[in-house]
Amino acid sequence: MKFIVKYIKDIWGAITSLLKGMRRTLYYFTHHKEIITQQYPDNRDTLNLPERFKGEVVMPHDENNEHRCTGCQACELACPNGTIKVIFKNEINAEGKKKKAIDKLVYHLELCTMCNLCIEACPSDAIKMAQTFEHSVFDRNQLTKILNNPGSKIMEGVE
Amino acid sequence: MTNEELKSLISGVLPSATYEEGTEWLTLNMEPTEWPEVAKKLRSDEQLFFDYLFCLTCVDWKTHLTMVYHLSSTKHRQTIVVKSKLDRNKPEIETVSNIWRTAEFHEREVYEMFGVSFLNHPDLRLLILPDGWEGKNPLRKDFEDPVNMIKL
Amino acid sequence: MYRQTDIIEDNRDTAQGNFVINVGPQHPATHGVLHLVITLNGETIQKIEPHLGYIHRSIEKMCESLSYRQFIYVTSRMDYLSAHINNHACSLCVEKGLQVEIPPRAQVIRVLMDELTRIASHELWWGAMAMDLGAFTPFFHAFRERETINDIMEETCGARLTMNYMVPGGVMHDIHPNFQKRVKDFMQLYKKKINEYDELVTGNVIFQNRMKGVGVISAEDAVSYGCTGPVARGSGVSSDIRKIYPYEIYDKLEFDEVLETGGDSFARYMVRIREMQQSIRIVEQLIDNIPEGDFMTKTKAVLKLPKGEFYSRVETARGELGVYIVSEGATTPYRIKFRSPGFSNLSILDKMVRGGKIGDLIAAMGTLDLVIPDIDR
Amino acid sequence: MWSLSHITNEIHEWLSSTFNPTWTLIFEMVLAGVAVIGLFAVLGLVLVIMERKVSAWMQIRLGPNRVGPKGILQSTADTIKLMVKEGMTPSGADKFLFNLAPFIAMIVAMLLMAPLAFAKDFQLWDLNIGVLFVSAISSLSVISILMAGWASNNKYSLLGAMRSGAQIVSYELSAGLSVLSIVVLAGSLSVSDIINSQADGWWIFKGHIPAIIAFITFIIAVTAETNRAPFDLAEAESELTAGFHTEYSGMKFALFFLAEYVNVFIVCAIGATLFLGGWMPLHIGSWDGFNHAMDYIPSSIWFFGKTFFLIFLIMWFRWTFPRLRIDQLLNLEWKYLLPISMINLLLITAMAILKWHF
Repeated sequence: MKFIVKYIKDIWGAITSLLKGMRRTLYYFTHHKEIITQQYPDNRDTLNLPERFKGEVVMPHDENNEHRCTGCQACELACPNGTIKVIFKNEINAEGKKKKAIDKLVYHLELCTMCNLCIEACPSDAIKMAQTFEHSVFDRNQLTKILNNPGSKIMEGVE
Repeated sequence: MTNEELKSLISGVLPSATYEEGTEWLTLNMEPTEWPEVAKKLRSDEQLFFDYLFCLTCVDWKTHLTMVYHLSSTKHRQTIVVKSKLDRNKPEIETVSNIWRTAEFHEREVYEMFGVSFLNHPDLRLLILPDGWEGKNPLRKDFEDPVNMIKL
Repeated sequence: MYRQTDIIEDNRDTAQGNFVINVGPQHPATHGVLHLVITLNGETIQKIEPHLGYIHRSIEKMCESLSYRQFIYVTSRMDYLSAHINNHACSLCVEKGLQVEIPPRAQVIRVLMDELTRIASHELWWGAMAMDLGAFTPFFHAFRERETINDIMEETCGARLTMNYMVPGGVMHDIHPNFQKRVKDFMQLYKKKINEYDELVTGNVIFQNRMKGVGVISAEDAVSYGCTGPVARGSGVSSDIRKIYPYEIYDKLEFDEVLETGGDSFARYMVRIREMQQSIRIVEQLIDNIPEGDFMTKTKAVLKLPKGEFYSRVETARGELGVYIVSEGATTPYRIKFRSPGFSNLSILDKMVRGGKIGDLIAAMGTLDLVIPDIDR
Repeated sequence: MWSLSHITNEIHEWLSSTFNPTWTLIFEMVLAGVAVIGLFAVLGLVLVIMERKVSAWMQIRLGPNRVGPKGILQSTADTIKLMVKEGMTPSGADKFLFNLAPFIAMIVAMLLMAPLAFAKDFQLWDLNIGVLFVSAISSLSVISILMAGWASNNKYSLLGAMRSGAQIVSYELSAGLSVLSIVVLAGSLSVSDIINSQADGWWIFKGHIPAIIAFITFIIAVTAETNRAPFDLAEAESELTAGFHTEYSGMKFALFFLAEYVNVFIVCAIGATLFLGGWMPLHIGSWDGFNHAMDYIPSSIWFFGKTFFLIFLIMWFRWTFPRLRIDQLLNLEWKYLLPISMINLLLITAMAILKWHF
């Protein structure tokens, strides 16, 4: 007798536990407001990435095509992967003195791990992280970028 | 338990042990030949009862290899480090996988990474490296791999 | 020099009427490139042999050529589900060597991030566990909550998975102004949803039958095999580093070490479920009490650890992570060893499922919560 | 009133008046065959998209929504993809059996359509042992699975096939017993007689609790018989990667896939016929006004409505429950379902003899 009571109790417990789960899935089946899918390429315009998002390293330029990079190579040293290479040129400034300035700041996006160490290392805030994330290209060479604009020069007063 | 108390306790059990100074945890040095005896004592002594081997590794000092065992007790909560110098050309040490079963995997890792052969290990073969790996030990300091290692 | 593959053994096994199947390196239940060679007799498992190394990147060797600031980002790639905690362990170890104290604000932020990571990691495990057992729906439900945490992380740390947020000396940024509010919102959501987990999975009779009595680990075995984290605690072994060897401010916090005595898959399952609630408890205590002040101590531009050996232990979502740095006084570590929880936990797999069915293997392996990059490093 | 039987009658009359009886029969057979294949394809497409939508909504997702309006052409696109895909045969496989297996699966599913009554007087073959025919043929589906699993020369496939063999053979019993309980109540094996016996109410209502128990057993047993989760051990994605059809690709895989869905449709149609009155509208005893109102809804809508409700039920199971282990699966059958359905059959027999049902 005890056995039969236990048998029936087992079945009853099993069925109620299963019904609980089914109630939960039925709730979601009927409540479409709970759907959390983001329709990514369609919602590109409304996509808000937080300002700290680490997408790629960029060098901001002002309206006079001037940047803040002194070419101190702190970023190059800080980078664990050799992502950044600074190439120098000699420039003659207003007083006619020779001055070392950056020619190209080469950035290999394909090597970058977005660790943010270069940004932390930069003493003059010349580089920052951009919020772009759609990096795929058809040719790998396009991932090697030159961060300073052509013809740009260093901003006044940045040492 | 402080390191000093532990030291006196271990000295009672293992009178021949030598210690390193200035370390966070009590550090024992011993010869590879004594290791199985020492390990058994450390594990079985009621006062010590080091039943948990939480780290087993090796360091390549270019002149010799050092096996490093980090032991801890789940009963008394004390920790010690045991070190043993091995000959770099023919590194051999007794396995402890019969005392602490976790050593079986860790010793296999050290075996392929440093080339230390563990005597009487039940299943000493490659775990991580691919089959057909030729006798180079990746974590030794003189290891060079021109294809996969890119020097910056 | 090395003993070669086990083809000979395989032949011996098949002669006895057994047969060998390869689970992995690509298999839905291994959650990565784990390769298990399983000897079966019918459906009964005779032997399991893990073959590792499919994504071994030799992080330990890599770290030997990276400076103390640089090597931290690599560790995010070990156990990518608790990237914060890995970074934390490395930062702790470097700080131990440098003998710097980090400001209280940074400590609180670190602990908060750790606990949120732990919830996110267990959340993912919960979904994947249910999926291993054939229920697909919980996976998506788990991701709903996990996504909220990822969004919070993204806002403060700038990345969702490999944050590189904890650095020697503190944390990289201060918390985002929205952080506190969003964490509170998340906790509201989470408390509402936690009952659903019980309805959908925990209370389900099929689930319980699949989990109970499967993959039993005795307390002695758990210690001997070096199991840590929920795997050991499911067998009643107290192994929570946060309690035993407290780091940061864990000794000042109120939380319980979750212990279950069953030792089976269900016990390990319950440990993780209850651990999520303990993490919520910790977050609740801290979220309104973040002290003001610096989030970073000033450290030198180039870090140099003194000659010696440093070891730090932290509790990740999977168990004890040990970072062992041998320094020769240079700017790079001489030798670095990561004692990863997954590697030790994996070693007990053979012992715990021998004699079970293939279905048991999946149920038991799921509760080990293996992350393959953590095993392969 | 407009109904499907009018159309068939008109076609029959037109054919009879144009051709001699032999040709009429041949044309009608060809028409029926084309109709079955057409229904087969349409059902496959509809059920796949239905499953994907049901699962998506239960999993708080949107589901397919790119191909066609609201994604309803997704399964068509998938079919086209599968058709142009290369149908590979592994080198170690038994080529003949390997290629034969998907067709057997499909033929079995097609045969099962014969005795189904889709609407009033709309049935391919009203044979007098209709229910027995269905039980007999549906057990053949295990042959195709065993064949596929063995011929693939893959250990995963073999394991899946062996599991499936044990499973289908055992669950056949309780499915048969619960079908039998309705046969006892209706007093006939013919599908049309069973439906007609429900003119004053469906068996699930007329048969008190034993009929409900029989219905639940039936649903569980047929879920297992069609290898659907939580009894999908033959496929068991997380254990055996894809079970018996691991090595299949392209159209051969599609045929297995299609056969699975059509099998689900057929067992649900049988369930609807036996327990929910088939095409019979909802009638309650002697409430003539109500019964009359219900008759205005076409009988084919009743049939498909009931069937799709049962299909939804089976999909609902799939997206809620975890999978059983092989020994638990057999335990469930031999320790729970079989004894229960045996006792239940006794109760129903007693009820039928004593005329206790409505």
